[in-house]
Amino acid sequence: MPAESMTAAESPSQTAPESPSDLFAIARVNGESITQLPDDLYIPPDALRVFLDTFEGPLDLLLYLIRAQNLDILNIPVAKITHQYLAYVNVMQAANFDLAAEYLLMAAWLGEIKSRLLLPRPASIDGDDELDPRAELIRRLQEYERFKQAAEHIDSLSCEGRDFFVAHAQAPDYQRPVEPPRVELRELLLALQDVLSRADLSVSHTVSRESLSMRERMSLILERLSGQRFVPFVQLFTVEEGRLGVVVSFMAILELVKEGLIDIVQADAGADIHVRARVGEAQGQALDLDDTSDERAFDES
Amino acid sequence: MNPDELKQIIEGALFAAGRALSIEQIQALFEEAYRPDSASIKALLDDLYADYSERGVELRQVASGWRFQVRHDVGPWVSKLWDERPQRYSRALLETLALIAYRQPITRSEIEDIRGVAVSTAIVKTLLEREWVRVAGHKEVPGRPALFATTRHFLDDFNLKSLADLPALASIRDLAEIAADLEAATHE
Amino acid sequence: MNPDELKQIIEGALFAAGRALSIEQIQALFEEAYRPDSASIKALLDDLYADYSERGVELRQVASGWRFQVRHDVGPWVSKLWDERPQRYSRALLETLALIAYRQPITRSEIEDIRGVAVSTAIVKTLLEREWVRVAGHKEVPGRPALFATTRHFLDDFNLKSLADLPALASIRDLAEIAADLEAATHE
Repeated sequence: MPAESMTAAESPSQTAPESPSDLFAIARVNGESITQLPDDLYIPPDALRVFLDTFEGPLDLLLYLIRAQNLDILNIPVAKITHQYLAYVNVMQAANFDLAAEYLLMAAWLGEIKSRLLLPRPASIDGDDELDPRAELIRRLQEYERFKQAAEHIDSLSCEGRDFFVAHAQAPDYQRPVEPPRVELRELLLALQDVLSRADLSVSHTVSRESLSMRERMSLILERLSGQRFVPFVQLFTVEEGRLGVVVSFMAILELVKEGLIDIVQADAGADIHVRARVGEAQGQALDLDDTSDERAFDES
Repeated sequence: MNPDELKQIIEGALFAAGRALSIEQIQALFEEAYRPDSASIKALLDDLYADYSERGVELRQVASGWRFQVRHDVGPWVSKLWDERPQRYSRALLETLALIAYRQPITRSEIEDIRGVAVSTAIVKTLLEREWVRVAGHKEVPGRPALFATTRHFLDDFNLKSLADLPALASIRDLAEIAADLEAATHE
Repeated sequence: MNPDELKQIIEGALFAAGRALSIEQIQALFEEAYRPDSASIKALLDDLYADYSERGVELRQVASGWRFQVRHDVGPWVSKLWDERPQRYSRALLETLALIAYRQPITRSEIEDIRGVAVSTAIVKTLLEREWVRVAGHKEVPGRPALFATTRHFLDDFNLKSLADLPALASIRDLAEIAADLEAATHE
């Protein structure tokens, strides 16, 4: 610890601490331990806080000291700077601030540089001089200073919301129709493959190419029957489709009958046959849209 | 300060605010000694209104004052700025649609039997709204459940002439191959 | 669509966005079939620039595209719209930002090495929230620390077209030179 240390707390005590309270003493005045800063201290604690906040760290404090002394950064008198630096650190400590570890580290580093400068340097064998211990400190100071300047420059730039403003106007209240997702047939088939592999359909649910067109025809016939009560049987066939089309329609009608979806009515033998969809007492109540199944229509992505 | 400078300040303030400013709020921008009276501000607002009569934004008076707003008829383009990324349909929806396509007419509980899980209302609703699926009738069993079938719109959207163009289920073994064929066919 | 309508759409979009739009972003407002080429859009932007040469707002090109901003010389009046004086940023934040701007990509501990003091989490958070800084990746060292870089938004907010618009860092004398000087000094 340097002899020039400026506060009483850091100067080597002549006497060993006598009571536990001495351990927390920041000064001894007339043999009495002072553990709290007097309120009328000429530097109010708040001012010290401001002082500490003024520096952005140990390098910033060192730069300040060097500048305050108008010293050449390349020729720092390490001993002098070390003493001043420690004096500041001691002032901060005396004010009970939690000293950032960085400041103490810097103090230790300065001490190390000073001690190495005091020691005689061993003559080099290979002609490679040992680097001056101050060189690394200078490099870091220079490096820090250039970014400190860069920061000042950025602060001087005009900044949006402070120095200039982006112009904007109320957006139009136009509601864009939401584009529904596009689906490729490939996706549909992949989905189907999943169902098929889950529910082994090979036995009970085999659907062939033919039955698919029959299924389509079943839907079409149901649709045609939905509006009217009775439709003449013959109107369900389109002659232009040819034999195959007629067969498909016929099979579709038979399947609809089998599934109980339509009724075929003939008033008398030889009379026209009529077909109608089976109509219950109420329409549409089966499309129950009130359940709370949690399966989603959309992926969350 | 001349009227042109005054107008530029009002114009800049209205655009910087991005909301309506009242005449009092505009007056408050100026030191008291140089504060224009409300009549001059009103006159300059009228000027600005005329300046922007043929532009993509317009000056409008609303309850709380004057504001610039984007002209309504460019809305369809401008609103694209906030387009959300298109969503994707869930696997559950695609499975339901595939089953309706292959097994129509089919009830919801029949779909559930095959899929092994319940079909949510949201999915049915989405398919109906998308007009890929319609209610083709009701099955005469207790509850009269709706029978779902695909629509012409579904065929159009999937580039199919008829359901018969869908690959037969029996042949869905090498699906990747089929999908590739289909893609080649639709891109011809 | 005639050029006047096109210009109104671009104008409306720029004002509605309230941020810079690139030519690609402007093109994306139009359906593919009616999409103007970038040269036509550039020509209309030049038109708009001229239209606004005498107004309270001006069209400016910044890093991420074109935007309307309030003319600089009406700024003092316009800033009165907001009661609080716009905040000044702390030196700690500005130094951190400077290091990220000049040394990107850079980790937090590399910043701390140069500044000689810890970088607070609050500062990093502020920079990320302001969208001036983003995590550009992770350094492949133990702990995989985040690598920070500046954003286009940072350039926009400081009216820079590119990082090259920042002034060059002060020169630093190299170590050998310093060592030689020191050598000379200590042997005097």
